[in-house]
Amino acid sequence: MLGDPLFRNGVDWGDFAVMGVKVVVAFVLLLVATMFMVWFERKFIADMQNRIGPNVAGPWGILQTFADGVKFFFKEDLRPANADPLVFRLAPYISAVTAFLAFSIVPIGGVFRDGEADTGTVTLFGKVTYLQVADPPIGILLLLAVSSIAVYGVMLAGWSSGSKYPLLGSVRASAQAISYEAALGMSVVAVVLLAGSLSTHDITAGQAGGVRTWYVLSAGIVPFVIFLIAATAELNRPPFDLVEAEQELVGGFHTEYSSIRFALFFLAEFMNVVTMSAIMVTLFFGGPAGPVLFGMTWFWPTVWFFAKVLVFLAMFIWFRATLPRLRYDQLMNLGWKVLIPLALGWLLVRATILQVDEGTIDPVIAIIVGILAAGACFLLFTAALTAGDRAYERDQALQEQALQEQALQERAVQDQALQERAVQEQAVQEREGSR
Amino acid sequence: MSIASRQVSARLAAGESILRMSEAEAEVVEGVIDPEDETMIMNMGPQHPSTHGVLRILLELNGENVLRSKPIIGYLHTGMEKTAESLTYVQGATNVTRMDYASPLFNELAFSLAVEELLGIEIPERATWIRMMMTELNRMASHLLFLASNGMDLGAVGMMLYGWKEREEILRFFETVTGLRMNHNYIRPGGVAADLPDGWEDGVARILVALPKRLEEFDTLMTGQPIWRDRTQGVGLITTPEAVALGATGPILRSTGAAWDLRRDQPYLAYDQVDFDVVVGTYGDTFDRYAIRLNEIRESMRIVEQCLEMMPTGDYRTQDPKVTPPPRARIDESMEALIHHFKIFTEGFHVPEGEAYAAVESPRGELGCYIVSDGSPKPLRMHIRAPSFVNLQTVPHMLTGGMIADAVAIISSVDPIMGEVDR
Amino acid sequence: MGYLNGFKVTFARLFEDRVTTEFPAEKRPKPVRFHGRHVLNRHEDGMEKCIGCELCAGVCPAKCIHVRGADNPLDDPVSPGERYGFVYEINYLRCIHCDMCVEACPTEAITESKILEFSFTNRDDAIYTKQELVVDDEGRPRHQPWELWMEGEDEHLSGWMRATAPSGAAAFEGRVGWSGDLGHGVRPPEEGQTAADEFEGAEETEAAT
Amino acid sequence: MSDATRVYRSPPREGSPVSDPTEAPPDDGVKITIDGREFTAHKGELLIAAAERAGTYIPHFCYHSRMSPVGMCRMCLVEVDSGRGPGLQPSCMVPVSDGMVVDTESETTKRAQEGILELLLINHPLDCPVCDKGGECPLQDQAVAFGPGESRFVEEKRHYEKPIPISDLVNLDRERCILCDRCTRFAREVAGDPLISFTERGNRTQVLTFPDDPFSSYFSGNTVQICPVGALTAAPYRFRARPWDLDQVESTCTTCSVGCRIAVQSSGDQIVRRLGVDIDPVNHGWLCDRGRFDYESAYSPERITDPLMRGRAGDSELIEATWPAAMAATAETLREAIDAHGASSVAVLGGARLTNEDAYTWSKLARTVIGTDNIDSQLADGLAAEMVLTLPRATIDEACSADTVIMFGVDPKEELPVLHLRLRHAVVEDKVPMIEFSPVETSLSRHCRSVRHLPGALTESVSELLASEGERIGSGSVVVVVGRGSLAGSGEDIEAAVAAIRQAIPHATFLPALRRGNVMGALQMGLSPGILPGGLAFSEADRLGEDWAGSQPVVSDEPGLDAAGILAAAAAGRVAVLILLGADPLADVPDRDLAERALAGAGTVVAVDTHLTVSARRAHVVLPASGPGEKAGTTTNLEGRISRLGPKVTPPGTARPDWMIAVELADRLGVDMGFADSRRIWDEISTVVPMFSDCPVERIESPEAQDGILCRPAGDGDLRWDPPAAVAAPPVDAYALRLVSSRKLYDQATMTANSPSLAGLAEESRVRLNPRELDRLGVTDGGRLAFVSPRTRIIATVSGDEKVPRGVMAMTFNAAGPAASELIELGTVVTEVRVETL
Repeated sequence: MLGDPLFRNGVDWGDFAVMGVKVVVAFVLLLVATMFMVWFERKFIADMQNRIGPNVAGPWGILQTFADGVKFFFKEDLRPANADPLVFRLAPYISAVTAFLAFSIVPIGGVFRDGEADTGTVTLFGKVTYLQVADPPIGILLLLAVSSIAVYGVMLAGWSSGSKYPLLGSVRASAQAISYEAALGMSVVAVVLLAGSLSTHDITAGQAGGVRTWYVLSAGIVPFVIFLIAATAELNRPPFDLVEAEQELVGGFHTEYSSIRFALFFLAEFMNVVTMSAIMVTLFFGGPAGPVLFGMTWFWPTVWFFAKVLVFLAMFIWFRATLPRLRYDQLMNLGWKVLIPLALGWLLVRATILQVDEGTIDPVIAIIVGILAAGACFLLFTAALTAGDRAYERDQALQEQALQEQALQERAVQDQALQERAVQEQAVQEREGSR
Repeated sequence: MSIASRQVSARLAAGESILRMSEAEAEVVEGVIDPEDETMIMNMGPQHPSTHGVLRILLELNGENVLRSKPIIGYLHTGMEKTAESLTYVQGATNVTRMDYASPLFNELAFSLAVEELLGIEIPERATWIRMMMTELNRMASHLLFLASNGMDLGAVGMMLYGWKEREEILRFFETVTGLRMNHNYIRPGGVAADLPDGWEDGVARILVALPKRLEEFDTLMTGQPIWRDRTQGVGLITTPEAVALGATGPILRSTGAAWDLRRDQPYLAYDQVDFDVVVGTYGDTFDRYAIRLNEIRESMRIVEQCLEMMPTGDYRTQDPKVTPPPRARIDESMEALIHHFKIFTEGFHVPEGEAYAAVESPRGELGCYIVSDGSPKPLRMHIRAPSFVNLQTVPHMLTGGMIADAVAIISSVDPIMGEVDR
Repeated sequence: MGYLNGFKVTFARLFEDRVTTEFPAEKRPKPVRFHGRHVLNRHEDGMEKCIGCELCAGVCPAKCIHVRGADNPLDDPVSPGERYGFVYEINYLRCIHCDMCVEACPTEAITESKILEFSFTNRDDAIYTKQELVVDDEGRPRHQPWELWMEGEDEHLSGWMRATAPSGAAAFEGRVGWSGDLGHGVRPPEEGQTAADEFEGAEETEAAT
Repeated sequence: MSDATRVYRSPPREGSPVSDPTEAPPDDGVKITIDGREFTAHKGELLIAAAERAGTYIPHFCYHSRMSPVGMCRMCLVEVDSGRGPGLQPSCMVPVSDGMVVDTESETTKRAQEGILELLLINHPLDCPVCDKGGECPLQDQAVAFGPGESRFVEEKRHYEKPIPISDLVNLDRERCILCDRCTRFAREVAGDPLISFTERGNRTQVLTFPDDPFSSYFSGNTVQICPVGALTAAPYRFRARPWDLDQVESTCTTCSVGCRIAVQSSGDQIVRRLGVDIDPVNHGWLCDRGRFDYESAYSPERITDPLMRGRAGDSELIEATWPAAMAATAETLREAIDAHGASSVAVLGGARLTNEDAYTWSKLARTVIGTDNIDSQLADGLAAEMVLTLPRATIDEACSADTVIMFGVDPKEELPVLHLRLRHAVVEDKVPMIEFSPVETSLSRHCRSVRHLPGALTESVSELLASEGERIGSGSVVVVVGRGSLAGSGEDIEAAVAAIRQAIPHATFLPALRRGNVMGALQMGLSPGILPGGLAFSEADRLGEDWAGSQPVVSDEPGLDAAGILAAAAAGRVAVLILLGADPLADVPDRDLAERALAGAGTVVAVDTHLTVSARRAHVVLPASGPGEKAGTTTNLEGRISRLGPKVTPPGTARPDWMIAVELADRLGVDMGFADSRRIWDEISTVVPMFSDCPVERIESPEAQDGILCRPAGDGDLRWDPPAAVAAPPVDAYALRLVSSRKLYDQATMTANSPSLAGLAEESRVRLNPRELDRLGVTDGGRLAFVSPRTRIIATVSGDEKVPRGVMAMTFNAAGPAASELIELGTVVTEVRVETL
């Protein structure tokens, strides 16, 4: 609750040095993790598809990402004639920089002990510090803010390309970001509620009491599920990869990008996957928590942390291997009509339970009020859902009516025409008869 | 507002789309659509991952919604029908097989049946059964390819590779029989090019044993997948009268509930001697078309099983020396054999004057071959009624009112092979 | 839970064998009938089997074969008989590997090898001349620098047609049509066309012919 | 319609022109029933021919409509019911009779056909893959169409040595022969060279030549074309191509002026074969070997592919140059010459190799752009242009059906071989009376009334005949075949004889037997001094329109120099630029000495030619022209029949058509002739020249033109031919021999000498004398003698020949070795040669 102990006793050059090391290590670690992720995704999905995957660059193809990166460097950097030059160049950097920023608040190690005041520290060069680059008191808000900014990268890229497919991609991106940001934030609030802090360090510390205290369980499974879905959408990972949808938008926002600029998007995307996995581990799975097996006490938490991250990385890949892509409207429906109400509702429920636990509210009243509130919500919700449909039905009815009138009119016209013809024919016959 | 425009607007407003939209009507539609709504014209293809080659569709979009569309073809035009006029009937199969490259044997079959009708020759029983078995296997391969590409188009990358993998098993069997994975030149006028190789029963049996389990998996992965159903059910609707009016055949027509299958309704080969069901849908949507193809694989397997049991012995090519080259062993002994060998391979055999149309039920619908002969060894004119080409006409109708993602699903469900569309 | 069943399918695949082969390092075995790059065979005594009759060029639907015959020099004949293939070229940019040439060849001069792994960097390489097509003294195809040959791939050069092809007469089943000359050896005839009990009769028919 | 999209007829396999089935049934027709359909046939027509006209094909091998039926192959057996019940009869031997019922599709007929084919194939070797006929072989075709499909024959086949060359051009493979008698019949009946026939009997019957007597006929190639199997194959075509890679166009042979219709076939953009196309008015499907095989010359190393130029510094070598450089140099030289010495210092020699369009363009270039009239397409070795253009002309058909044919000055077998075939057929088969005047015996002498005369005494001899029999002959139609046989005397003798005949028999028509390919076309296009296109005189220039009327030399009435005049002027140094238009004066002008001096004396010599001839080697600028089969256009045969040439292959190197060279020259001289292709040129010809006004491009391109369109000068123009008064030959000098020098089919002519297959057939130069003359001189066959004329003295080999009368020496013109032209002086009536023993 006191922030990074590094800065507690004033700031000296040693602190700067430690900070510097942490930044560099975090940067390198993220970069390596990203490269690993790219390789891992290809290798893992290949396994799921009875294939081999990359196997030429380095042992088991592990240097594949590196090779790709080198290739990207030497490709021609193309810019469409219609593109907005400044924004077109800026967009990839927005994506990449924000991807780096989010990772800085993730504690990737440190032995957290339940109840200890200043837990989760390690000693580096004689300095006691957290194994995270920064631990701002508003950590979670920072995360949400940064991930919102990340959308700008995608959106601006699509808009500035001056091309139709990217434009559609960027429209999808903004809509998707707005829809899922809310659910994402809402699901985190449940965790914040329990931790009582926005600091990631504190949240991690709050889960130090064994698996039972992990928020995935203590907050109920629901916030985690919502967070997982929303995060997938936020990351534009399948089945929510509408923004780039190869089969529909030919790559979406990055259709027109090539060379290193494309590589930046590519990097940012995978970096975000790693970051988001790390945050999920932090928020719901106790961060670096895990048993220390032998020796090197500070080492094991980091191992556990990355092991947990790996599980999530695998999960994202598994999603991709299994699920078809949602349609735009279905994505919206899922976000607005399911995830947000659910997150809201669950927040109320969890908050109530918390209050009951703390004894502030009588459980009976809570249950009664809860049921009433839930009922009201349900009615409102149903009404909201069907309102649109009813409007549709009314339209349908009106159109059918119009169509019927139309048909009647037509028939009248036809009848008239037939009659006229009959009269004419009769006249003709008469004339022939008279001849 | 003229009557025409009111008709059009009423039909549009009713969510009904228009089967064919003439330019005049299109103008009317433009009148109907609010000019304040900024619509966007977008070219989907000819270079697009989901247009199955080089189909180009002009989409008029309102946001993501498709207002109207117009398929444009011709990007893969290779003049194969014209080429056919300069190839002998002996060489002909090498040409037609390339049209619908996903189901080459059907092209060869339709061509051969038409030529045989002109020649008035009977095909040995074994040849007929070999043809039936091979084309049914080909139908399975083609449908597996559809499952793969359909999965891919809807974002299920896993499905793509699973489909391809199973198809590959069948293609490998083809390779042992014909020497080539695709474009086999195997079914020829007069029979088939070669007998089934030693051990063919095992090869077929292996496919028949392995595939059902896989189909179960696909069912789990796709059919039972709610996202999948959401994406396909109610998308790209078409009714029986519309499908008939547009000339659609095959899975598109059957998805509307019309049980029309040439194998059953105009039996060719020995389809009247095997047991199989015609799979039909109910709603005429993308899901039905998917499900029909999935289940047709099962029906094809039934037919192949019966072929395996009932495969007769005997010649695999007609023994008419004027059509079939002599046995290789004879050309060193018999003058007649040598002359016929020489003439059949250089000049080809002469086909009596006349015209013939032969149709088969290809995986995409009615594949017909129409040949006019002037008595020479080359067709005077050959026309292929390509199901992909005709089925493509249903696309604008099905697209209207959907979204871009639906467009991809619908095009995929039509399963057009552009090589066949453009010929 | 329809959402989750699919995950089981993909997960189960993790434990299945991989079907991909590591292509340049290993090739999957080619079937007997495979249509590969052509070879021009020679007789046991080293003479070329090709007599330059141009039947292959005549039947080729892709018009990729160019043959010119010439009078066989009496003192140093290239092939038995009056005529020999003076020029023999196949343009592999056009070849569709339909094997009609193999079927048409009256002397079994042209057959196909089992290799299809060759790629060129210029059009000249794509046109194989007689020099490149004709088998070497041991009856094996000559290897070009741009071809990827593997152990044993240059052994079975016989055409894909079964022994009695292309007539398909059951009476000729089991009769070896391909001679046992250098290059590919006698191929055992395949079976299956006639039932076992009919086979005896088939042999009688053959004897009668 | 472009040249490439023309509709071509395939060469006739059976040699029978398909007559029009819609032709009205003859009045004396015979009604027969073929396969249930009524048909009216000509009386006496063979059943097989009648059936073909009725549209029912009866398979056959031996039957050929241009030869007598023999019934050898039995393939044409059909079931015929002539009232005595149906029975199998060979349809090629049975004339139609009234009420005949024929069934060509009955079971019996089919069984007969199958049986015959199986029989024919018993001894046929398994040669198809190596046989040249494979793919276009009637035996194969019939076997596939009518045969049983399998053979029961398992015994050993007949074996012969194969192939044996029976002549330099033809190989015989007796194993393949089906004994149809076509080749032997052709040699006997049509060619009159019965050098090939059946020998032995029964199973050993075979076609063979006589020992030590090769099948050296001028027409041997035809046997290859009509052979229904691959027994006779052409050596030049051996293994060259296959029917399926042949591409063909129909064209006209320009080797001589008969204008045989041919099919030019190419493979891989090289001409590999020529076949005769059967057209009724001209060649009946036959070709001479020279016309058939001299396409080879297009690929000789002597062929010029790029322009050649001599360096400015005197006698330097001819080196390759670019077109622009060569054309610029030529145009510059021309301009300089015109400026310095006037337009008449330019002379154009030759043009008989050209197409009509080429000739017209060059004629127009010379007359209207350069402004000279010194232009002659004949090299002093032909007939007077005025005579040729004003005489009433006969066709070949008319000649072959005339009541009397008078022929002099030419041995058609040597010079116009297919005309020989036609005339021979007329004389031998149709018994047309023919009177021939010749100093030596010719190939037709045996079959007709042949009158010997001394060289220079033709007019006397003709007048004698006319005096005694003129009235009788004149009572019927008379066709006179006139040529320039001997180059040793001037043509005036012939002119005088023609004039005598015209006087005696005014209705006689004439067939000018000029030799060179398109000499008639060249003359009609005005490549002759004083004659404008269409045989118009200068006074009629305004009939040709503005382009012509306003031009300089046309206004002057003075005709320019003819070939002899040009050469003389050049020798005298009065010709600044001499353009050789496919002419080789050193080889072809009878007076070699004059030609030598002319080439040396001319300022600049420009040769436009296909091959580097002896004269072209002496030129300063050599421009490559495209040859036969390489260019489009039209040609005119000796009758005046205009037919189209089919371009088949691209010319080698940068060679281009002659008209294109003329157009570019004109362009560089400042005149745009406005011609972009040969079609455009003919368009102008047919608009401008009155003679061709009814022959527009559309007609030339119509199927009608396949038989050629007859276009003859009306003869009502101002052009006049003034025949010389009877030429008095000098009295016979008992010590001298009178020289007769005529051409042989194979000589040192450019195309022949450059065709490898034909070059070897040309004989060495040799003097033929009567054997008694040899005895008198004390030499034997093959001995050598010296011959002295006023010009020079040469030593030549001699041989005895009964065909040469005493007092006459015959010497082949333009043969390898001592040249006859060295002895001849242009302009003398007879060349008298004294003999010296060595």
